[in-house]
Amino acid sequence: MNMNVSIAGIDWKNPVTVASGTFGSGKEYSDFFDLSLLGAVTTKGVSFSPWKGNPTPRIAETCGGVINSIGLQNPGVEYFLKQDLPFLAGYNTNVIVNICGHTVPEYVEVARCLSEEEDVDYLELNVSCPNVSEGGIAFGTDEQKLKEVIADVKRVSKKPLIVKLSPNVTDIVRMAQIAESEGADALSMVNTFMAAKIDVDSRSFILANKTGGLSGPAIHPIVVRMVYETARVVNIPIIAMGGVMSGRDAIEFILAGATAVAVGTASFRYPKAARQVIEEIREYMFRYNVDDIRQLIGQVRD
Amino acid sequence: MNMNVSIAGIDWKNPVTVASGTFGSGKEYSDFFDLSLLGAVTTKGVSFSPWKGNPTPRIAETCGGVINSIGLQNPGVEYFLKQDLPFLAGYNTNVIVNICGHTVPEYVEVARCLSEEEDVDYLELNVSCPNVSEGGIAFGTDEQKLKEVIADVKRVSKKPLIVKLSPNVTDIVRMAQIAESEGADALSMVNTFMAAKIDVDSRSFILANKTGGLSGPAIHPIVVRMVYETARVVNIPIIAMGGVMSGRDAIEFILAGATAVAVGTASFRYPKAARQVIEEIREYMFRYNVDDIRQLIGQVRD
Amino acid sequence: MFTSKKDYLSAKIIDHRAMSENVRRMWLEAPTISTMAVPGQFVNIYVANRAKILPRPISICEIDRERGRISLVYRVGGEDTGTLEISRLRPGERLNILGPLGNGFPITNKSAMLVGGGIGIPPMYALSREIYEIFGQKSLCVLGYKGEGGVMYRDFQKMNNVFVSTEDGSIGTKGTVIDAIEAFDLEAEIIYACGPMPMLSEIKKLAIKRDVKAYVSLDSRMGCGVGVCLSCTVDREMPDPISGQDRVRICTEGPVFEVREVNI
Amino acid sequence: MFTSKKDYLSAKIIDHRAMSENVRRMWLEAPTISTMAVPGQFVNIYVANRAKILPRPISICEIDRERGRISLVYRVGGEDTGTLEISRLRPGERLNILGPLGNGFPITNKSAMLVGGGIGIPPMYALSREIYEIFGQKSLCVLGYKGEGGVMYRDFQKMNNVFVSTEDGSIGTKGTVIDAIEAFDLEAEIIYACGPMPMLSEIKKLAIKRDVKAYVSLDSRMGCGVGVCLSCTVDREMPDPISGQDRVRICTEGPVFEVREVNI
Ligand SMILES: Cc1cc2nc3c(=O)[nH]c(=O)nc-3n(C[C@H](O)[C@H](O)[C@H](O)COP(=O)(O)OP(=O)(O)OC[C@H]3O[C@@H](n4cnc5c(N)ncnc54)[C@H](O)[C@@H]3O)c2cc1C
Ligand SMILES: Cc1cc2nc3c(=O)[nH]c(=O)nc-3n(C[C@H](O)[C@H](O)[C@H](O)COP(=O)(O)OP(=O)(O)OC[C@H]3O[C@@H](n4cnc5c(N)ncnc54)[C@H](O)[C@@H]3O)c2cc1C
Ligand SMILES: Cc1cc2nc3c(=O)[nH]c(=O)nc-3n(C[C@H](O)[C@H](O)[C@H](O)COP(=O)(O)O)c2cc1C
Ligand SMILES: Cc1cc2nc3c(=O)[nH]c(=O)nc-3n(C[C@H](O)[C@H](O)[C@H](O)COP(=O)(O)O)c2cc1C
Ligand code: FES
Ligand code: FES
Repeated sequence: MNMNVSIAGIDWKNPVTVASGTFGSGKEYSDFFDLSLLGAVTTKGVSFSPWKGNPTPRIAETCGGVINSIGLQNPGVEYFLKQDLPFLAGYNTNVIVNICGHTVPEYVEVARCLSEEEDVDYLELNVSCPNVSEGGIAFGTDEQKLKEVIADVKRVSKKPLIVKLSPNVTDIVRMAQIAESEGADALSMVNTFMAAKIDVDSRSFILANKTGGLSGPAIHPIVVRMVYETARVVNIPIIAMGGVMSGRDAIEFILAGATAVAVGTASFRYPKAARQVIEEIREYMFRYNVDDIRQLIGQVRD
Repeated sequence: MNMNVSIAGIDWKNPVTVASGTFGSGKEYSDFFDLSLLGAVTTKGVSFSPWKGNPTPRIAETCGGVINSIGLQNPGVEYFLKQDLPFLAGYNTNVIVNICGHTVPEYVEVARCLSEEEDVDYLELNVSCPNVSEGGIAFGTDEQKLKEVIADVKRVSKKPLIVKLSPNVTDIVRMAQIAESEGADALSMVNTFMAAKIDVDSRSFILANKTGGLSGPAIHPIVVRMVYETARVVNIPIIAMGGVMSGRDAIEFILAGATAVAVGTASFRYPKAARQVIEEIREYMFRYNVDDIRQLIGQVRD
Repeated sequence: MFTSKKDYLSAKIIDHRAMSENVRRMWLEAPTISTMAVPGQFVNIYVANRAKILPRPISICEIDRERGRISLVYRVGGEDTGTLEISRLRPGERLNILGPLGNGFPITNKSAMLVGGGIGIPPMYALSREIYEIFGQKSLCVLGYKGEGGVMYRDFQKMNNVFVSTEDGSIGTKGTVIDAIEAFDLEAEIIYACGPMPMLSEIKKLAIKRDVKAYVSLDSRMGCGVGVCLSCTVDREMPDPISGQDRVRICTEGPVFEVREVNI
Repeated sequence: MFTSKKDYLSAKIIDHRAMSENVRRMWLEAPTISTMAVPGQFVNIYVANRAKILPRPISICEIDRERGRISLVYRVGGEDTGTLEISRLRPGERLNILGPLGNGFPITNKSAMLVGGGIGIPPMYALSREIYEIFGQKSLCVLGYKGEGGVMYRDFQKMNNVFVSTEDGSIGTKGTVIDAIEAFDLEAEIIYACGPMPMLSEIKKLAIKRDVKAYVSLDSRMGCGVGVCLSCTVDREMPDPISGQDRVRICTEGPVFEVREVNI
């Protein structure tokens, strides 16, 4: 049975990674299972200089969902290279480094640093960061800004570039096409949906930042639709994420056209969620006699 | 204790209506409670000529959500006026008639017919209908088309016009502003989110139409954010809908800035859901000594 | 004042046990429903978990009007299904239900053939009992199973002449219910059927060929079960002469239709 | 091979009962956790309902190492909360938990004052027992309640000198724990505290004024409980001398901090 997939010319032993920001730098969950079991590990967002993130509370629960406003707290790329990357390099898996910036030059700087590192396999461009030059509007919701940041990062990146799309747009297929034509080697779909929760007893937002990003099974059906629509028109592979809690959720994405999936919020509920998803995909393949996972990609009946 | 609100100059005895398409024409649920208890009744979508709707299956369940692709099956405005409206007129409540069309002239025709009717209190413009002249793209996701349909309907409508926004846009605040400037008297926020569900056993979409609209508690936090952002910039009242299952969900919308709320999918789970939401709002007001519901509108702490 | 003919209640579970590996029978205390219900009607079951919003429509299998109880026989789905959650409830616990819903089978004293396939078998049981109780008449019952271990076989035998088909041929005629009907040349003046859609289509052909009435109970994914959402509509063969409508709601005008009315 | 010091398990509920109207104590069979845990650590509880994704962090209240059990004392929230669902579980049923998490209180043989406010009281109980068992020493315990019917009061009295404050003055000193500390001029060489943030800020002031160490357990909304999500971070007073980090994770570097380390 083959679970191997290939993304931008690099082999994954199976189509499962973890979603940026839900797996720390990998250390913590390495207590629970062998990271070498994963197709790839995706790190939390790394920026050039350290970011403090948003005030707390930073997380809230909704029906089938989680809203977070971590605000990309991270100690910066230098710390990452010293403390986190060497740890990940010890595992037999691919390393996707998620990168963020407040301005295009910030993105470019961090991409340049990471490009020099042998142990980095891909850069994942998080375009949902607040664009400070444009008053906080995310790069990922503006066609022009999206083009610019991809083009500039692509120019310096020596690693395959995965562009992580924001779902908060009218036409995600168009954003995907822009990413493809600017040179993205793959797409991550999607980041979180802008949302808010109010505590009616105190009449205040639960998150200190008021709004945050919704993830979890609540969004899964919206993302299935987005992946399906996008996979039909782009020619680069899609890594799908949004509420993958089980192997079946992952298979839905793959049938819709994703080449791989990421397990995010599910890890908060069960530390071994990503490993379990891999096992459940294997069980599914076994039950239905699928001997190559690639036979499932995009194979939902039309 | 006052639960009265006023929308476009018409009084509602409380801020609760039902969401279009989830309450039929009112007859069915009138078996369960007195429709006169509602602030308003909202009918299913009415088009000029009869629409057949989409093939079945038309409904699917997701975690905290429901996807539907009814496709606006309805017997047309003539039937509505003969069979449904007289029934609703027998209740002491406001009647909001949800209207749809495949082309701008179709919208205009149905609006014109309904405008003549004394028993119609509002028209609610559903801009999520597939725009056949533009290849199925919904009116509500294209700024230019949105302007056009509102302006044209507004010209013939003798009733206050509620514009029901689609959430499938990058910037809903902008759509709301367009609606306001084209003369909308109120906003309904929001219609469903485009989504899909795949049955991994049969490898086919559950809905015959493949995609459909996601409603229910899964989307509530996204809509809370949209209502909050919009209420701060528009000066017309907002009727909020999306996953109101309880009085607390309704209060969240009101604190975020909605003047009223609609109960939709919740009725499928509990036929008296709308009545229960009214009771729970009343309990909340009682517990916190709120003697006028209007003291809560937009009052989330900033 | 607002007395609906549909009762929404939190019904106490009286008994709940497995009939086969993945089929369970549940007896519920539901006095009003048991008084009002007729065979072929169904109830909505609501899963306690708030994230599972839609009702599970389940046919009424037995109606014990004296003790105010109804039984439901249902198939337990796989991982993460609502019926799996329901299957874990124990006697004494409660379940929210709404019913009776839909129209039910029209009963006559004609000689009847009841055809059930798979999980379409339970609703035929209520019907066969009703026919027996009202007209003292045994029905011809044709039950189609996948293989051995099919449910309710013995229950039916008490008051019916029972024929069985199995896909694997382990008991009865190998093949479908239609194969059994043909093998034994079974005849009746009226047919009632519930089962998978291909079976119902075959019943339609048979009824037309034999020129007898056939009432079939249709399945559909449902949103509300009470007629408001239009999730469950099916094409009529001809528009309704009065309303002009060309689609009908399975939950309200059905689930039982004379086969010639609907486009199946 | 991958032996975590954190055990994820489906723990059997041994006992589960109300301590007051909305506070419950639950004993769980959790041998590995009971062996590893120290007072001040917590466990993640996962709600069975899949729509409630996040863990509920609950402090370990009692550790019965001999029988491999731990107890949790928790407040049951209102409508639709996870703790309400948890409160319905019966002995014999199981609950998914992960623990022990966090650092716990550092124990010394100094004379200790344990301050608990509201639902911050249970974790202090484990601590007071541990101090008593290890050093044979009674602690000064100051417990702050809303009013009468406060939980665990009697448990504490067995091995401690207990002082109580109530908001309504129904028992003990009227006011806060700080009022009780001042009223009775309570002194100790080390302070431990758990309770609402305003109380902890007051403890911080007191500790600085009196120049004693004070270890406080901080509350936070948590995403993971194991250090990956950064939901729970709090500002350090000074950046960590080694890593240079200016925020720490309550779930991992905490929940217990010496008050001078954190900006509260
Ligand atoms: C009128 C009527 C009577 C029925 N009577 C019976 C009966 O007596 N015994 C029995 O076992 N089954 C019966 N069914 C089918 C039963 O409703 C489904 O098997 C059940 O809803 C599946 O729910 P789940 O929780 O297992 O699946 P899930 O996958 O959790 O269901 C998700 C959603 O899909 C719907 N759904 C999934 N499969 C079906 C289906 N085959 N038909 C309709 N809805 C479906 C569910 O209602 C729910 O809304 C009947 C259906 C109808 C329409
Ligand atoms: C280290 C630590 C130890 C704790 N120990 C105890 C204890 O021993 N006993 C006890 O009763 N409580 C304790 N709490 C608080 C407890 O975690 C919350 O009361 C509980 O999570 C609320 O869950 P719910 O299901 O009632 O509320 P819901 O409203 O259903 O919770 C929704 C989400 O918000 C979170 N949440 C809500 N309120 C709080 C809060 N006050 N603190 C943290 N998260 C919250 C929940 O964890 C969940 O993720 C502790 C908290 C922490 C951080
Ligand atoms: C706590 C948290 C932190 C996240 N941080 C990042 C991040 O740093 N960079 C990024 O691109 N996405 C981030 N995300 C988004 C996830 O990577 C993922 O796109 C999203 O959560 C949807 O997947 P899920 O539903 O499986 O969690 C974060 C999500 C969560 C819940
Ligand atoms: C079955 C169904 C049918 C609907 N039909 C209509 C419709 O005819 N016109 C319309 O504007 N919205 C329609 N909607 C959208 C609802 O009115 C509402 O905007 C949406 O469901 C969100 O609210 P809820 O989560 O409370 O259901 C429909 C929704 C459902 C579930
Ligand atoms: S299920 Fe809603 S109309 Fe039939
Ligand atoms: S709760 Fe996730 S890092 Fe602390």
